[in-house]
Amino acid sequence: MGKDVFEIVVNCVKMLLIFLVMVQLVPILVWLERRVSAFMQNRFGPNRVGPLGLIQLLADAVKFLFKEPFFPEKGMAVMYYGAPIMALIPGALALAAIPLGAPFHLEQFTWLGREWGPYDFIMQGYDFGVGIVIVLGVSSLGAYSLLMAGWGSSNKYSLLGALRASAQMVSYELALGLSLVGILMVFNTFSFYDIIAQQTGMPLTFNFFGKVHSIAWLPNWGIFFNPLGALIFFCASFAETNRLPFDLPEAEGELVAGFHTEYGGFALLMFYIGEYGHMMVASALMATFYFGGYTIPYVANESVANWVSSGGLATHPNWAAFLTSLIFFLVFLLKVFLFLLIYIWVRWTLPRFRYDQLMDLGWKTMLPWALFNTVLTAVWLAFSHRPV
Amino acid sequence: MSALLAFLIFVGILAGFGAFLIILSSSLGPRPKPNPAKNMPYESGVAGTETAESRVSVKFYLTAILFIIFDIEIIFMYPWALSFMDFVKSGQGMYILGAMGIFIFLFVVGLIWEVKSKALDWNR
Amino acid sequence: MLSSADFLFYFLGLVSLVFGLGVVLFRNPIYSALCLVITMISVAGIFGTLDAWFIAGVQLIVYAGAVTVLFVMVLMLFDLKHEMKTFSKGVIGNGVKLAASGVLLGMLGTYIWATYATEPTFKPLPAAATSSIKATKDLATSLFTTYIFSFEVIGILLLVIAVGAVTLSRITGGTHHAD
Amino acid sequence: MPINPEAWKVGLDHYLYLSSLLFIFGMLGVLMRRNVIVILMCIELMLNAVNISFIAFSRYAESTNGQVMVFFVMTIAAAEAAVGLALAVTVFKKFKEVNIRFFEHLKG
Repeated sequence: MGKDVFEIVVNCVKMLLIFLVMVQLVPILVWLERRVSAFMQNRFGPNRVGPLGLIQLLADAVKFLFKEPFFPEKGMAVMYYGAPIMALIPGALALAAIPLGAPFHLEQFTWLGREWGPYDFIMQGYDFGVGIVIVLGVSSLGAYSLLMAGWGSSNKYSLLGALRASAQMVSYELALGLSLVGILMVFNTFSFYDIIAQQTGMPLTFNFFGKVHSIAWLPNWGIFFNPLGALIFFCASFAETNRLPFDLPEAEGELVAGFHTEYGGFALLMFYIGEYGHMMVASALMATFYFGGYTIPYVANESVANWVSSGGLATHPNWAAFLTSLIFFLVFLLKVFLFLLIYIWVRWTLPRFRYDQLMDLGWKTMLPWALFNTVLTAVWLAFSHRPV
Repeated sequence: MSALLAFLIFVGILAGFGAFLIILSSSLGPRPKPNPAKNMPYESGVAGTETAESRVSVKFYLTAILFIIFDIEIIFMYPWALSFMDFVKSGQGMYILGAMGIFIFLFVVGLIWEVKSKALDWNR
Repeated sequence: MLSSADFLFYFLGLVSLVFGLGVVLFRNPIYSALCLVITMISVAGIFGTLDAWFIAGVQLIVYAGAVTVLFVMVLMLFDLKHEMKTFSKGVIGNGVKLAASGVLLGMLGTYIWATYATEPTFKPLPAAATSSIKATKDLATSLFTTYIFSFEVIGILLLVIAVGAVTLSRITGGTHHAD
Repeated sequence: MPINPEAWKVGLDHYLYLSSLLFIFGMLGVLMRRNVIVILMCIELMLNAVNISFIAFSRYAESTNGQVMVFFVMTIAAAEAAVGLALAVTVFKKFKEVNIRFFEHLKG
């Protein structure tokens, strides 16, 4: 975790901050969802409690806390109470593995009468070299919270809902995994930092069958190298998070609320935190792979650093370094919010799939198209980067 | 190594936070007043006839089996994606394309057979 | 003092052994399936302590995220009320089995004790490869150069299983009814 | 003979002890349990123990052959689990009971 006390403390604080980012973003997202859906349906949405209804979510959370604790008759305690905890874990673990901002370097500085050596911090929970494989592995654990909830509440229909939801989540994981193979081939690396480094600054340049073309007015983002993969990844991530138009397991008549029918109080809220966590992970991956991560499209990272230090904002170079990575963090947050907005927007526009249509779409259209995209990228790369 | 330590500490924080929330929410509310009608699993008003473990359509496990098989084929594509450009740049582009072509051909044959054998059809 | 790498190994090893034993000892198969999930995750962690990050990720995706989900799903589909007795009966049979594993454990125990009573040949961990990306690239290139043949055989094997598992689940044969 | 105080420093043989212990637990499970699914789970446990020793040897011998071998062991293990469970389901459908004793009736 670090060489000396300062680094360990900062790493632990960073860990807590990332966890708080996820837990605090959920109320904002729920508020945003209710406001945006209200706006779309030409009504107001929560605006009574606090300015613009922002405190509404705090009121809901407190109300949820004081509900009567309910335990189904023949339910299994370990599974019933374990499911909400298991719902929290995969989303947060995956989010902490994705870089939220540029790493920054602190020179030697004196503080509290002691000399603190130079440090290198990354705006990220923990950095495994092969980031994407760990993120996919951890987010594939999400199916267990559904199965445990369905089985623990010993209700026949919630078990059916849980099986349907996990079968859907499992089969769309295939398309999710396969759609990333194309973009990984283009970037030729697994680590997030190399991927983002290859997408910074210069306008779009690509090698098409030997000749290098460059389009000045397009940024060098991943989506232009692999548009089909981006589309499949984004649609499959809808199904991963059980959001509309793929939320059939929670919507059918007799399934009522699917796997979390028997839950009330804060456990229900924890399932929502899990769902929004998966949504944030999918939007963060979308932004990192296809839209240049935390970098500003045409501006190289160094020019942002120079702008901050020259702008007189920060006197000490350490503060300048910290401020530049803060700017990158805000840019990344803006991109993630754009995708979250699209999630909410799609929820209130598209009708819901029937279950066999939903499974057919997953197995018979998304998977073949993702495979086609992989083969297409392979052939294009093989013929254009040939050593002539 | 320190990344793994951070990972485990984070799992500890999450599990602790979740358990704290569960304990808090079950201790704060009014004392649970068990009453038979409320404790029955919610079947939208209809009295449940059998317990949860009764017969449920066995179609789901077939999806899980096929998921495992195709997931492994995708896992084999990750190292291919990583070393693809190195092979192409060192002049072995056709070799790697051929090797993976056979693998993807088998993948497609398996997928087509699954579709044709109606293993994945949900008649509901 | 215990360095962080050693602590990680002992912690993950303990978790995987305890929950590995849980898989065997739990009467209700659903709880043993959940213990299997935790064992798989801790084994992925042990791969992490050995700097094999790509294999740890693949272990999480394949084992923890696919195979054990199939186990839990199939267990949920079965009617578990009248579960037969979980452990095999028969005094002689059990006696032989327990004796065999007792002998194995004994051999392992004496071996550990014998080596560590004298001077252990402690081989320090060699320096990790430059970066985990480079290590994964070496793995990938060796997979496609020296092991290309077995890679294709694995492709054929997966096709055979895809066909086999589906036809297996459709046979309605069987000669006798339940005795 | 006192145990050497330096023994707790983790070396290659610590990984081998862990993997052999896990293997013995898996073997015990396969021998003792009667439910087919739990037997398949214990086989997965034994295969994981083998994977740990593969990776430990590949790490200390600084070669990637061990990791490629783990790749193939994982494929075989997943294939074995898939086919084994398909068999178990057919037995369950036929005899409403999942017990290793019924497997010899499965012909045709």
